[in-house]
Amino acid sequence: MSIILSLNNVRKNFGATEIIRGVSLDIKRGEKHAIIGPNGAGKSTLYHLISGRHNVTSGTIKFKDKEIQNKPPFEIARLGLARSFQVTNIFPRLNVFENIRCALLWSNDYRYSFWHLLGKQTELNEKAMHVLEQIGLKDKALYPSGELAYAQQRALELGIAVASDAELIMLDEPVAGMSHSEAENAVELIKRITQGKTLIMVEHDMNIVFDVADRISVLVYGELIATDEPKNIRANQKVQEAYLGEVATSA
Amino acid sequence: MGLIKKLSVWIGYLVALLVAPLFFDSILAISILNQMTIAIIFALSYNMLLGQGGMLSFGHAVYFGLGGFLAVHALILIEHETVFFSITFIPAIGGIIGLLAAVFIGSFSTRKAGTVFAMISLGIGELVASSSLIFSDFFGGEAGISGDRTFGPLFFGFDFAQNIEIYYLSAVWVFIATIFMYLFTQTPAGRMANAVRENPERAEFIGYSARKVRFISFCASGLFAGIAGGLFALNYEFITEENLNAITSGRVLLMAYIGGLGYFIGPIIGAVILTLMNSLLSNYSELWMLYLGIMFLLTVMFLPKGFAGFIMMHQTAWVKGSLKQLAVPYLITGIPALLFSTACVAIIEMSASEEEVFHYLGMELNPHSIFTWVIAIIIVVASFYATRRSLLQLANAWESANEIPDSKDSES
Amino acid sequence: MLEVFIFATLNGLVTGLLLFMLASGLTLIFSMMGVLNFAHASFYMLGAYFAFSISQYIGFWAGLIFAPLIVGVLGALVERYGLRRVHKSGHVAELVFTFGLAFLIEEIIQFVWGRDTKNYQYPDLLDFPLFTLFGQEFSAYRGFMIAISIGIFICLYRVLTKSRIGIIIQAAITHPNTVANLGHNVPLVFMGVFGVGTALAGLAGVIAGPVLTTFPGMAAVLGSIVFVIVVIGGLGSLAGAFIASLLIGLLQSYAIASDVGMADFLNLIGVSFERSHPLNDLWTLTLPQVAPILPYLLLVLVLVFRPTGLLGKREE
Amino acid sequence: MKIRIFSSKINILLLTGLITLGSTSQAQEPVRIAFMDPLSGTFASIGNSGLKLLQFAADYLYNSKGGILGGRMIEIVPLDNKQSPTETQLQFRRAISDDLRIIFQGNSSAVANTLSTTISRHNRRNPDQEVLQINYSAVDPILTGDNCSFWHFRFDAHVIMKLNVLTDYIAENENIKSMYIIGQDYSFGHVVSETSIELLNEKRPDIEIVGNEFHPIGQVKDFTPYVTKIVSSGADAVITGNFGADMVSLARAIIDAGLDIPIYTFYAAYDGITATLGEDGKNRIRLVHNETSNPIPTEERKDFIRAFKEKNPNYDVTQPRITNALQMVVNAMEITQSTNPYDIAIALEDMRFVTMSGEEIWMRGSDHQAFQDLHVSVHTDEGVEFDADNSGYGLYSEYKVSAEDTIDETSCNMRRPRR
Repeated sequence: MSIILSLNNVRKNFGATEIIRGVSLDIKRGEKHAIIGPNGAGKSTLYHLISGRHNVTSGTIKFKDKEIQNKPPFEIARLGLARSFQVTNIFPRLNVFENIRCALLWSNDYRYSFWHLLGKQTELNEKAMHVLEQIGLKDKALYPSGELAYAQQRALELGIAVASDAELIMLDEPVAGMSHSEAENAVELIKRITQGKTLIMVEHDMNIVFDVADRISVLVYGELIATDEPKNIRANQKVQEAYLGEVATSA
Repeated sequence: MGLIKKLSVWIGYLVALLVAPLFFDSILAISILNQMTIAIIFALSYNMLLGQGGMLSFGHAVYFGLGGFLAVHALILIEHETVFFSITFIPAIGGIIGLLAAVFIGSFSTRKAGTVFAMISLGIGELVASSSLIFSDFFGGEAGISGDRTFGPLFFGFDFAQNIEIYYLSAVWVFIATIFMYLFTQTPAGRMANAVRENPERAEFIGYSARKVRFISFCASGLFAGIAGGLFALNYEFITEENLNAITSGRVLLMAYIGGLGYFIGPIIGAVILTLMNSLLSNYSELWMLYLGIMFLLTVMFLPKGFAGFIMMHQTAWVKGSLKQLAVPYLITGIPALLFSTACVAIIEMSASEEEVFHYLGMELNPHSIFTWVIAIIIVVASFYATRRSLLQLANAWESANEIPDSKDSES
Repeated sequence: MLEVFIFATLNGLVTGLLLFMLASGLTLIFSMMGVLNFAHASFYMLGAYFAFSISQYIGFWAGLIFAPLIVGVLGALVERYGLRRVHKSGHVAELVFTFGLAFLIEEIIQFVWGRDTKNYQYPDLLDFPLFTLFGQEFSAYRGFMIAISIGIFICLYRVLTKSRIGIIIQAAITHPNTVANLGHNVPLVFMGVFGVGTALAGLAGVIAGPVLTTFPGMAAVLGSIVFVIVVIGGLGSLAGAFIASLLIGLLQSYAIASDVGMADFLNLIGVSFERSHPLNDLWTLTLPQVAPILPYLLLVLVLVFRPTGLLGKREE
Repeated sequence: MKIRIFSSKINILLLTGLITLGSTSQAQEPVRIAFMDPLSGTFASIGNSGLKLLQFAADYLYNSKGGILGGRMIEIVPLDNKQSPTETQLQFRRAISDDLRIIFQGNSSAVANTLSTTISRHNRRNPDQEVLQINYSAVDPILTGDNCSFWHFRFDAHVIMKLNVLTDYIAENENIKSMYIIGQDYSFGHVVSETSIELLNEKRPDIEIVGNEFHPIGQVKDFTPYVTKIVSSGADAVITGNFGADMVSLARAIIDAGLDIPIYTFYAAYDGITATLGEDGKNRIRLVHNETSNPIPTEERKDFIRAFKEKNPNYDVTQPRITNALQMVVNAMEITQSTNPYDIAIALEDMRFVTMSGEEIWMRGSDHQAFQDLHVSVHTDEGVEFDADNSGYGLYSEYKVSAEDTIDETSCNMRRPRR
């Protein structure tokens, strides 16, 4: 399997504090990769570095063999890297359908067009409806997205991330704050819609992680202490000490 | 919404534009209609920035004014026979200049929205307005520059000497401009402008540069502001510094806001209302600006979505067919409220009046008599009390008229 | 040349400190509540007019004390019954509200006090030259203005750094969303800050009225400049506002004092133009001519190259 | 205030209920004259005082004596142009709509220019609807020079004429060896500066121009920095064309700096300015104007002012030329027995008219510029019978130039309508 995303000794400082301390990681094309770690380990920061929200202090990030560190988010997104957010991040006053359609525009090559009328783009609109169907929001299509229930907003969040048909999808705690049954549905949804794509996921719920992931990386205090298959991670001594010990003390 | 229904709105708009001067046919009315056409394009172009793009500008008059100045210069060139084309295309010249100015200024001002954008627009506005006074060769100083629209080739036999001819020309331009501005909202660039307004960060993660999306809206807005400026030049045949300074910028903000930012039709309503007030109110009272200020504050406080929002509020009841349930409650509140405002106006006018006899609504009041004052104050207090009391029944009526779980519609 | 420099510096100080009195209140309001208070200079104007009326009946000193209080109370009322209501409709609505308020206050002032210039004089007590330098007097009243402004700055600084409420306010300025979590009555704090901010503006009006002329346009002359200062200084930074106030005061003062123009520059590089040149207006431009618009130029440049302002920590 | 907006049928329906018309049923239709000046907004005080004067003059001189043209009353219709050229255009259309054919207008040369251009154009396009502009105050020379119009008459001296008088007066003062010129950065300020330098060079080549400064109009907070420059330049006197708040602030700053030099001005009186300058301005401020305020030469004029003050205690007779203009226009109507603008214009040309003060005004036919005695007056409380702003201070004439000495050449090349 080829490497789709490759981090090489990535570092990030905020002022004097080093948040990410030399992370190197290769993600294989088509795998489902989970990143776990205690609170404050730098998981979200790592996401922000990869997706272009923050600039790296040093190191390189390659996506499909192109260096993408310190590039603006939209350029990275155009290469085929989509992400979701831990805190719901949608277009609240647009309706659900518009949210999804906006997410589809660039990948369907509409760019900054002001000569296409969206109402007439049958194919595009069908695609958007299809995504809505997948995330189960078809009947809410014309609803202002800001007024959806929480779980529905999370589904929409997911929908925006996957709509563009990106090769690499990064999800940041997709089921955080959901009830058990909602989370189960969400996991099914994630599995369904990321079929055949590369997935990176940050998640706290270990059941979900071990259920979904092909490989797992453990991030502790800005360092990757292990990357391996789930069963090896479970057995890994360092992980046990650093990560599960942390959970134990914080509980 | 069916195609027919959509089309019928546009046809209605066109018909309204075309028949208006048949009903309002005095010279003054034509002049007010002309003002409205200019204001409508200008306010709609402003709404592209603020309403649709989330960019608060304090310097939108720059594009209007620059477009207008170049348009007048074009008129002068036509008069001197340096160039030869019909003056019906003058608004296009204004538009091109507005666009060019927007391309230049937008290249650095659209990087951020919010306060930064607002303050840059304020600074640019002041700079351009001040410079226009300093560079008096081009801008004509405080007297401005003037041209004559009757030169150049005739347009199907019209020389546009009369204002009514200019009105029909303006109406055509307004109609076309409105269509294009509406269509813009239906394009990827227009829709992404909404998305960037809502959440610029997320827009970047779905592949769009927020800055570039803003830039495109900004340029489109400059283009249409310039067209409005060009129409102004044709209508008045002159233009001065005041057409690109902060007062004009402020006025367009008021129009768009009072009309309702969230609705495409809002700025049109705002433009019509403000133009009417500006032209008519000033004849009844020297204090009209005071009333305008009060009315404006009340609108901001009680109709945050503007007049368009107020009308749209009744959509549910209208769909439900319960609108007439509201008629009586509205009257019960409306009559004392009207009485209250009339009495307040009377008091304000009386205290400003220096005359012996004071004419008000067909009555002759004596502002020096305590009696008059006591009566007025009693009316104010009583009507205020009545209005307050009636609000509850209005609220109840409103509740019952809108009872059915409202079917949330997308914003237009 | 020396005397021009000294007096330009003094004049710049007077203007700068006066601007700071307005800018300090505006920064507080702006940073905490996110409200670009367009009507801030209108409260300054109200201060001058109230003080004028009070000085007619009681005297200047009573005006100095009571006028800012009245203005502060008015400001608090505006916050309580106007702004707070508009707050839920968002920042643009708030801003448009203050925009309309500025307009309305100007109209009300014309309605109540009339449109002509008011004969608002400073007290006889301060009607003497503080010192005379190179044949030019520096009036005691201007000295008094400097003293009051510096006094206010010191008070404000002490309150903000030493007192409990000051610390809450500081926290609110830099982290506007988190203060509610501290368990404080945020609406009350907002009302208080708005009241104090407008009272400061009122005080500035009281002391500026006699020298800068009390007339209905006095707010418009200052209005947007104060904005410019707050933004140049940087959101959430009182120190930034202080520096920007002095910077703009001095910048304008020096620019007026200078005699430099485009022509000098062109001579320097050996270019000259005919008077009839189409761009004659540009070649004959002088620095004093453009002095009052320099702040706007500065504003645009600062925002383009440093959107957070000089000392700003926050990005909006 | 009758306004026609809607077509006539709706008009009647709507307006009969809404507006109380000032027209108590008159046997004959009144002669309606428009007064177009700022009546609201920043510049409203000057417009309102002009309106009061015009209304009073019409009542006092004509309406109370049975009207004109055999019993027709004069009705003054106020039109608020907010001193904005754009608004002027709108109000002009309102005037046409309302069939007002004579428009009094004075404030701001920019507005006067706009109005003049608009009227010429309108009259050319609508020969049956001609309109006459009575300019009582706008002083830009171009209005009776390069841009002169058959439909425009000016009853005030233009700025070059005024400066001629002012520099004559300055030239007589041997103590003045240096002059500082400061003004608002717009056309009037520039004309004042250029003409002053030219005339002083001619009349007193020994006077050194030590400063020539422009500041943006209405944007200066504090004039002290400018005064610092005046002090360090060592100027013996100052000329300024400033008006309104810019005038007051400048004068106050000069006084505050302890600078005891004369200030020569155009607009430093009335509308609160005299009261604000008060004792500080005494014998320092001088201005050039027509028709002296003190001493008043004739009882007729004294009576007029007293009657005006009685009716309008808070206003002054600030612009006597309004009265002169009205009298001359009425005179022209009486001569021709017509209210047609063209007839009035022809009759006004080369009319000679003696004002209430006993001064003769000549309206030159070739450019429609009026000539009359001009005065330089000082701001003082001595010998002031008629004060300004009820302050005890007022203007006292120190120097007078008779009408024939103010006549200059004109560059006007008038296009006359063909009849």
